[in-house]
Amino acid sequence: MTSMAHLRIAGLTKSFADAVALHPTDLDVEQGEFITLLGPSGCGKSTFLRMLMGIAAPSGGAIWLAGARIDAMPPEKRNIAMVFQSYALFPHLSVLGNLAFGLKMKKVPKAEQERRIAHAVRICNLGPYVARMPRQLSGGQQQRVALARAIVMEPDLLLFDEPLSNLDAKLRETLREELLTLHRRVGGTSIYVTHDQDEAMSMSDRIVVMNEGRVVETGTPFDLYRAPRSRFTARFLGRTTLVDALAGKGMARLPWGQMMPIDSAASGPVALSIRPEDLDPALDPDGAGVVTGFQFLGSAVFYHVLAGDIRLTASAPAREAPIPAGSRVALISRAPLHVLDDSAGAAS
Amino acid sequence: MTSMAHLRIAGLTKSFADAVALHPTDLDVEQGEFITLLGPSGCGKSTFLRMLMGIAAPSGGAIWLAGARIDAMPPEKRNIAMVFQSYALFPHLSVLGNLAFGLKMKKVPKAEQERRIAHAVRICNLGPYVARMPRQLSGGQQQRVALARAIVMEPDLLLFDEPLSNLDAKLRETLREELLTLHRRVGGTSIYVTHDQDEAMSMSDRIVVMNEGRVVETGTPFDLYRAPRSRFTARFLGRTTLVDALAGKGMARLPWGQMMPIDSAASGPVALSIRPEDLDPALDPDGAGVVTGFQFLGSAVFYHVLAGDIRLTASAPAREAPIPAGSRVALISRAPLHVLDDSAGAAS
Amino acid sequence: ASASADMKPVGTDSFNMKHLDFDAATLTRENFYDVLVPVAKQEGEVNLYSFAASFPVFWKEAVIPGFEKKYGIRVNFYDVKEDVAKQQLIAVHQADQDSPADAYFAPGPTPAETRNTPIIANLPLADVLPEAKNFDETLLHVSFGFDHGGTFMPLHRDQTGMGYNSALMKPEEVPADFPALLAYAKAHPKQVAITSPLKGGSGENFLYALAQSMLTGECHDKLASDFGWDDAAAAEWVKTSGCFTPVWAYLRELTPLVEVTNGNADTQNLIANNAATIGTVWEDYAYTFVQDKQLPETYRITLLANGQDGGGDGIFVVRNAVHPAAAMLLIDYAMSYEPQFWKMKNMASRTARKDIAITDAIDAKNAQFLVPEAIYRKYAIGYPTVPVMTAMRDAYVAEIVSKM
Amino acid sequence: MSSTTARAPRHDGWPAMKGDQPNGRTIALLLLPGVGLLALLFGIPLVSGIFGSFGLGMGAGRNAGPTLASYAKVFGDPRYLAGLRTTLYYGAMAVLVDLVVAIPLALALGRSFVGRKLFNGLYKIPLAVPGIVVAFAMLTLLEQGGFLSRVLHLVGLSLPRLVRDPWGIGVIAAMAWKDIPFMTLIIVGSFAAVPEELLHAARAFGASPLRAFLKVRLPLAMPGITAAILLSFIRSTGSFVIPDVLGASYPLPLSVLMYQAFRDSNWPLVYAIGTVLMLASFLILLSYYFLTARIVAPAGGGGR
Amino acid sequence: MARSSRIPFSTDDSLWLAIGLYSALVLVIGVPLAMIVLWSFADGWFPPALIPTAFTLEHWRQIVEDRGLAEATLRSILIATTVTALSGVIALPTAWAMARFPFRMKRAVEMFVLAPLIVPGLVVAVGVGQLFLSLRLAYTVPGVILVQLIGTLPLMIRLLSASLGTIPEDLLLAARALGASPLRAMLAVVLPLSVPTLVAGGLLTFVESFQEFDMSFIVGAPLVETLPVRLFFYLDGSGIRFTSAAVVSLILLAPVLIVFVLAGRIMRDDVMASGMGKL
Ligand SMILES: Nc1ncnc2c1ncn2[C@@H]1O[C@H](COP(=O)(O)OP(=O)(O)OP(=O)(O)O)[C@@H](O)[C@H]1O
Ligand SMILES: Nc1ncnc2c1ncn2[C@@H]1O[C@H](COP(=O)(O)OP(=O)(O)OP(=O)(O)O)[C@@H](O)[C@H]1O
Ligand SMILES: NCCCCNCCCN
Ligand SMILES: [Mg+2]
Ligand SMILES: [Mg+2]
Repeated sequence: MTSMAHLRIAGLTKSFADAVALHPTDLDVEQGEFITLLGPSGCGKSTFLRMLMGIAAPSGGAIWLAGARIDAMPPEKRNIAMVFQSYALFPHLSVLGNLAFGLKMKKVPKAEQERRIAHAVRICNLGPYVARMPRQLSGGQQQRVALARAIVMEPDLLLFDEPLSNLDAKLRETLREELLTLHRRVGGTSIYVTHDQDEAMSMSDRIVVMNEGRVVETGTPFDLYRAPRSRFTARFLGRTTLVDALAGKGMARLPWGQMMPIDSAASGPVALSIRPEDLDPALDPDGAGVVTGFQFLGSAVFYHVLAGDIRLTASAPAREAPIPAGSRVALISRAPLHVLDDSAGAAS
Repeated sequence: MTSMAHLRIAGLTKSFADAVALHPTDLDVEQGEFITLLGPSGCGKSTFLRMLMGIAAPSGGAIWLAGARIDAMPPEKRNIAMVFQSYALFPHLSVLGNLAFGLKMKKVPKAEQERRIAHAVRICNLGPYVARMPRQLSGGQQQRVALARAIVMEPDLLLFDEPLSNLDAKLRETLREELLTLHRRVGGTSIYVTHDQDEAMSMSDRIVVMNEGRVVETGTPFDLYRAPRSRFTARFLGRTTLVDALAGKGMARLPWGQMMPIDSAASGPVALSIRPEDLDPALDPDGAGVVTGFQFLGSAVFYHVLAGDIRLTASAPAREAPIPAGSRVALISRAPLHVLDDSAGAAS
Repeated sequence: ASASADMKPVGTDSFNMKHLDFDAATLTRENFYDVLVPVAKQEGEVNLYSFAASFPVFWKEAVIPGFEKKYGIRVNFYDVKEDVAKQQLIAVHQADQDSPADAYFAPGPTPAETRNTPIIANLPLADVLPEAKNFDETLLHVSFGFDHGGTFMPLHRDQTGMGYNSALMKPEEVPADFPALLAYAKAHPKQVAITSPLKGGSGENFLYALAQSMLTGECHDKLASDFGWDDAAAAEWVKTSGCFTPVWAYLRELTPLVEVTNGNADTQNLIANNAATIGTVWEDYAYTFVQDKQLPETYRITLLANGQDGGGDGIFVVRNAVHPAAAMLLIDYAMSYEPQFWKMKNMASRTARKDIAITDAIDAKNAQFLVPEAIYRKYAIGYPTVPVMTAMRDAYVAEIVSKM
Repeated sequence: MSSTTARAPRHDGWPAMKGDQPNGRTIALLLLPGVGLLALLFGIPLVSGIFGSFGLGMGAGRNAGPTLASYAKVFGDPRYLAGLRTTLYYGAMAVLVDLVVAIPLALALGRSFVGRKLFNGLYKIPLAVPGIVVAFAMLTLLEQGGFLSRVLHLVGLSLPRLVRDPWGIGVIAAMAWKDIPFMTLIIVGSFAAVPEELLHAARAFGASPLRAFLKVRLPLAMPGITAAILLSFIRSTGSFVIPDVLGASYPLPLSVLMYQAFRDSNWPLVYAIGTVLMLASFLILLSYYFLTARIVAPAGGGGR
Repeated sequence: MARSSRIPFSTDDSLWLAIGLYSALVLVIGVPLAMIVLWSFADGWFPPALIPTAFTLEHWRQIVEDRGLAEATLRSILIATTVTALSGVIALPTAWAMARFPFRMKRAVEMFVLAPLIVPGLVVAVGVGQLFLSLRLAYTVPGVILVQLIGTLPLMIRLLSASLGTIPEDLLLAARALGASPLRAMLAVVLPLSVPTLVAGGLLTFVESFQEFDMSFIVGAPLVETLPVRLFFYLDGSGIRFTSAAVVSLILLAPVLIVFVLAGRIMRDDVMASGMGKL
């Protein structure tokens, strides 16, 4: 008998009266993994999490966690904790009350409760706030309380439902790193839901890309970004220009006539995903493209370039002054372009 | 008599009973400019906008718009329109009702109303939605209605108070570009408030960086990013590592011993702002730094590097697999490092 | 008072009327219609208040149509709650304003109750209304032991008694007097319904009748005939004289055995539901219930020996009435033969007219629901005075109710 | 809550150009129609009533005061003391019954069931039924020999005394009948204001459905529920006609005693009883403020 | 942006719950009301009969033929409508100030506004009667309207100030920014947004006004006679006759029930709950 994954999901599905929120889905997660579910709003991410948590009933399928089948258990029997998008801190309880809530419910002995809370307070830096009420905390602090409340449960599985999406840009970035550090320190298994690609890429061991109730693709951030199989993944994860090209012998002819190396031996019509950093725009009066505009992002400049009738984006480091709009540029290939799995077709 | 700026603000200030929200501030804005006010929460950005709009009374100073002094006028007399963070669409009026509201208030003739609304509906792509109620629109559509409602007023000045901060990441990016395109098409003068550095950098002609009720620095995005004068600007706009160094002859000795070129002829102790893209980490068993972690962002990888006792960030393009944590790297200077104006001191 | 004597205000030197549009001083029974009819027609209308639950039908069927036809004067009829109306009129007069009502059919104790805050016009109606000459002279001047000087006309005579369901009680079981009632209650706990003396007239009167039968000698004389009481003195006497000891002793024994109800209707409903076999009732009110099929045909009424109280309610011109002439005409009309006969026939409302006997109006079948004439003649008695009655109710609370 | 640190406090109301807070005169002018009218129509009579309870200003010839006689009666006479007790008893019991019915009903209304919309309208009917009609309906229903006892008689059962009974069962039932929809309405609203996510969180952290209700939903809905309790209590204590028709003839609640004093034109006593009733309500109101000051409003933090 | 994500534990329409609730409704509300209807037609209903042994229209005839009834009904509707409209108009500015401005003694003002809910009507009624006599408002329709406002304003102010407090500041600023003067912003934005509250408060006010007896009688009767003043007499506790009382109850209830049925569709529970849910 082969050993089973820490979390195994088989054929999990959820239909509502009027729609299918999640088509049958399989997923294995190993102990200690940090998995992200990434997809646009309404694609079924929360539904997925809620079924894991037990606060929504699956329409079909099975879930095993740490060797036991859990899909028919009520939430309070599962050893899973969750950090909610709105934090869902109990407003009538102090930070300490919030942290102790779950332990009391599970009748953890007093001494053990204290030990675990002290531990969580320490790693989440909540020392000064334990006596405060949630409304007396900033968003970031609330977020840490929500996390600590989950950690004290020492759950087999930790779920996050867009825990950062209510925060502002600068804070979001800071907490992202903090969260990851905590995950490493605690060493648990986590499933994290987001629709923010940066968040997904910078945090996850693996990303599960979802769309319209289906898993589109699963892989490490690097693989999904550099070598997505589907158009959807290519487009949802970072910027890309999708073009049709004619391939052969490791090269492809692009619509504006240039030949460039590709990462596949395919021949015939193919769909390419061109990342901005794949092409280097260089001032050249005979170049194939014209700069129509640019977007300065500090570390890099994104140029909108019209090549033939294709509008594409190419980036350059922003160490010197940007190339002005209207300039003609040559597009120099920096790396082999990626060929998508989907058979070619209008890459709209 | 010299010609006056389209919008001139002189000594504008606002105090509340318990605090000064805006210290005396001067600002000139030219016709057609897109200016961003950027700063952390509570720095006085909204207060500034509200005084321009006339919905908060200045404690001092003067405002001229299109040649007329307006600071004592009630809001309904000023020819200024505003897009609110919450959109502030009237929930009881249809899209059309919202668009017509201001025109009716200003008693614009019927035919003219229709012309302007048709124009705004066209450029904001609202055709299919004119009959809907605001609650039947998605966030992005609501945002466009709020904008159209401002555009129909044909204002001398268009104000935006964090109009994108309520939206999710992917949509925020799309709308950012849409908004800018619209600004260009309409050709008006705009002041845009945000605390999102990417937004400020990618949209503005000029950025006004604010902190604690004061303007810290004003300049183009490129200048402010590459050559900030103050630590605050350097840190708030993009990532940076601030270090103390000893300068002389266009070079500086960094804390971990390396010499690197700088962009100033200063000599003696200086404070440097090192952008991640200024340093190229290259695998090198004898290198000065050790990679402690990295963050994959698709187009680039940010490496956390420990050099001496300085933790800094250096970025590399993400075309090949990232350098694993623990590797020793050499830090290669890609461009002269920037010397801050502030006299040196602990660059915490 | 002679029929031709000039009319004088009762009690004071002047009439307490702001709108006397005729010379009241020269009014007599003889010139009554000649003087008042033209003035009343001028006034054009009259506002009538009426308090009693069973009376709207009387006004609407027996008085108003005939009156309006006869004089062409419109009657605006208003049902009122007695306590609210009384307070309204007191307030009006304290503010020295015109009265909203011209004539008011009010509870019998009203003249006594309002003697300090007069709301009754001091017109000696007894002396000038032509119809008054057919009425019992005492009842024209005294209501509930209070001599109001002929300002309050006895429109309706009533009688309390013990109503019972003859289907549930053999004739010999029907208690004949207070001791028998107590014995019956002991044998049939909770089958006797006594209206709370605090909630309705039939219960109050049960209390008074009990006192009138139990008090003897000097005590009884003081209860029945000494009309010089003021409130405080009456209270003092009831509380401290010791005269009432047997009354309280009786009630202390009886009360736990009976159902004390919240009103006359409440008592009657218990009888109708077979939840009580016998209870305190108003003769006329129970009669109305029988006609309305809310009491069974087997319902009967009797009086306890040694007497049960009866009295009446009256009508008066309201002080500062705006239509005094019309009001006087209306009162006169309501006292005339036809309406009084109709009232007796349909409502078992007895009359103070000397020319109508109960047997004239009511047939044998309906007479079953009235107090048999022989018993009535023997046991119907009048009330103690108003101050003593009030004092007895308070004492009842102190002695009985709060000790249960 | 949408952002990290506390956002700038907003201006309230109109941003006037002459400074950001509207001045006192503007506020006074806005308050005037409502508060002014109440001051005139309600304040003056109220004050004269309170004076009246000391026998002051009772009109010519009736000015008996200043005297504490009426209060002495209310607090000295066993009848009135018992009245005060009865008032509090009826009020408390009615509220108790209200709660026992309204809380489960509010929970049921939060779920979906066939015909929910219609039910939602129908259960509120008693709100529109005058007290006297309620009393009348209950009397015909609960009285000995009334409808209910006739029905029970068919199956050989007999009804305990429900009207004029020493425990005031009929009175309490009628008061509760009239007040339950009111209570339910408020509790439904208070429950709905508790974010569902908090209940999910409670379940996620190991609470059974019952415990999630007791530990999270109930405490968070408490400010609304206590307000409902308070208002129902006040309505019950003021109710006159229901105890008058359905209650035992002794002891009578203060409301009925006050009406009797009114009947006897004993104005100082009417006003004294009224003042005592008012004070009782007021004390309860104050203790409400005191208690709820400690309970967090659900809208505070943690919500969205 | 807060996206609402609600997944109920059970999404199925529960049939047994519906059966339970509706049975309870029929027993608890239906049966007492049925008593009233039956009594209004009863011609003899003695034990052990479960329904009247005979029926008659006589009780209805007696009361409906009352010549002032139609007039009093119309007058009551007129008065209740006016009271409702005035309550809204008077409460709006006051509620606005209470909801949106800080001012000294706010707590005290709030409590004062609530006080009429606490103070027994009798204590006020006679004082008002005296006052109105001297103001020449006694026995006038305006007098009755004013006295009823005492009872209806507190509720309306409460409800409105709770709901006005939730109108986002930004909406008002937006209206100003789009050229509306403060007054026009009030009319064009605040008023329409208060409609659900005005409807809920208005219905309750209408019901309360339509049924008010004591104060209306003291101030208005007899010249201004409302329907309850005309009919409550039949309901006098000590002299009650079930038959006519039943007819009167139904006449008083009918319009109010109609209003409630209509209201069921437009009245939002949350409005009522928010107004009364926190004092
Ligand atoms: N209770 C429900 N009844 C019907 N449909 C529902 C219900 N809950 C969710 N859905 C639908 O199921 C789909 C998936 O919803 P879900 O909340 O899982 O999306 P999500 O990926 O979490 O989106 P977001 O990023 O906006 O949170 C959506 O189309 C949604 O409308
Ligand atoms: N009505 C007020 N009374 C007192 N202080 C105020 C008031 N309004 C704003 N302030 C204070 O003025 C300062 C500036 O507030 P402002 O709203 O302009 O900040 P902001 O830059 O727009 O912040 P954010 O990014 O959070 O919107 C803050 O410290 C705030 O607390
Ligand atoms: N308290 C008033 C006593 C007079 C009662 N009269 C009753 C008449 C019933 N028809
Ligand atoms: Mg979701
Ligand atoms: Mg702001």
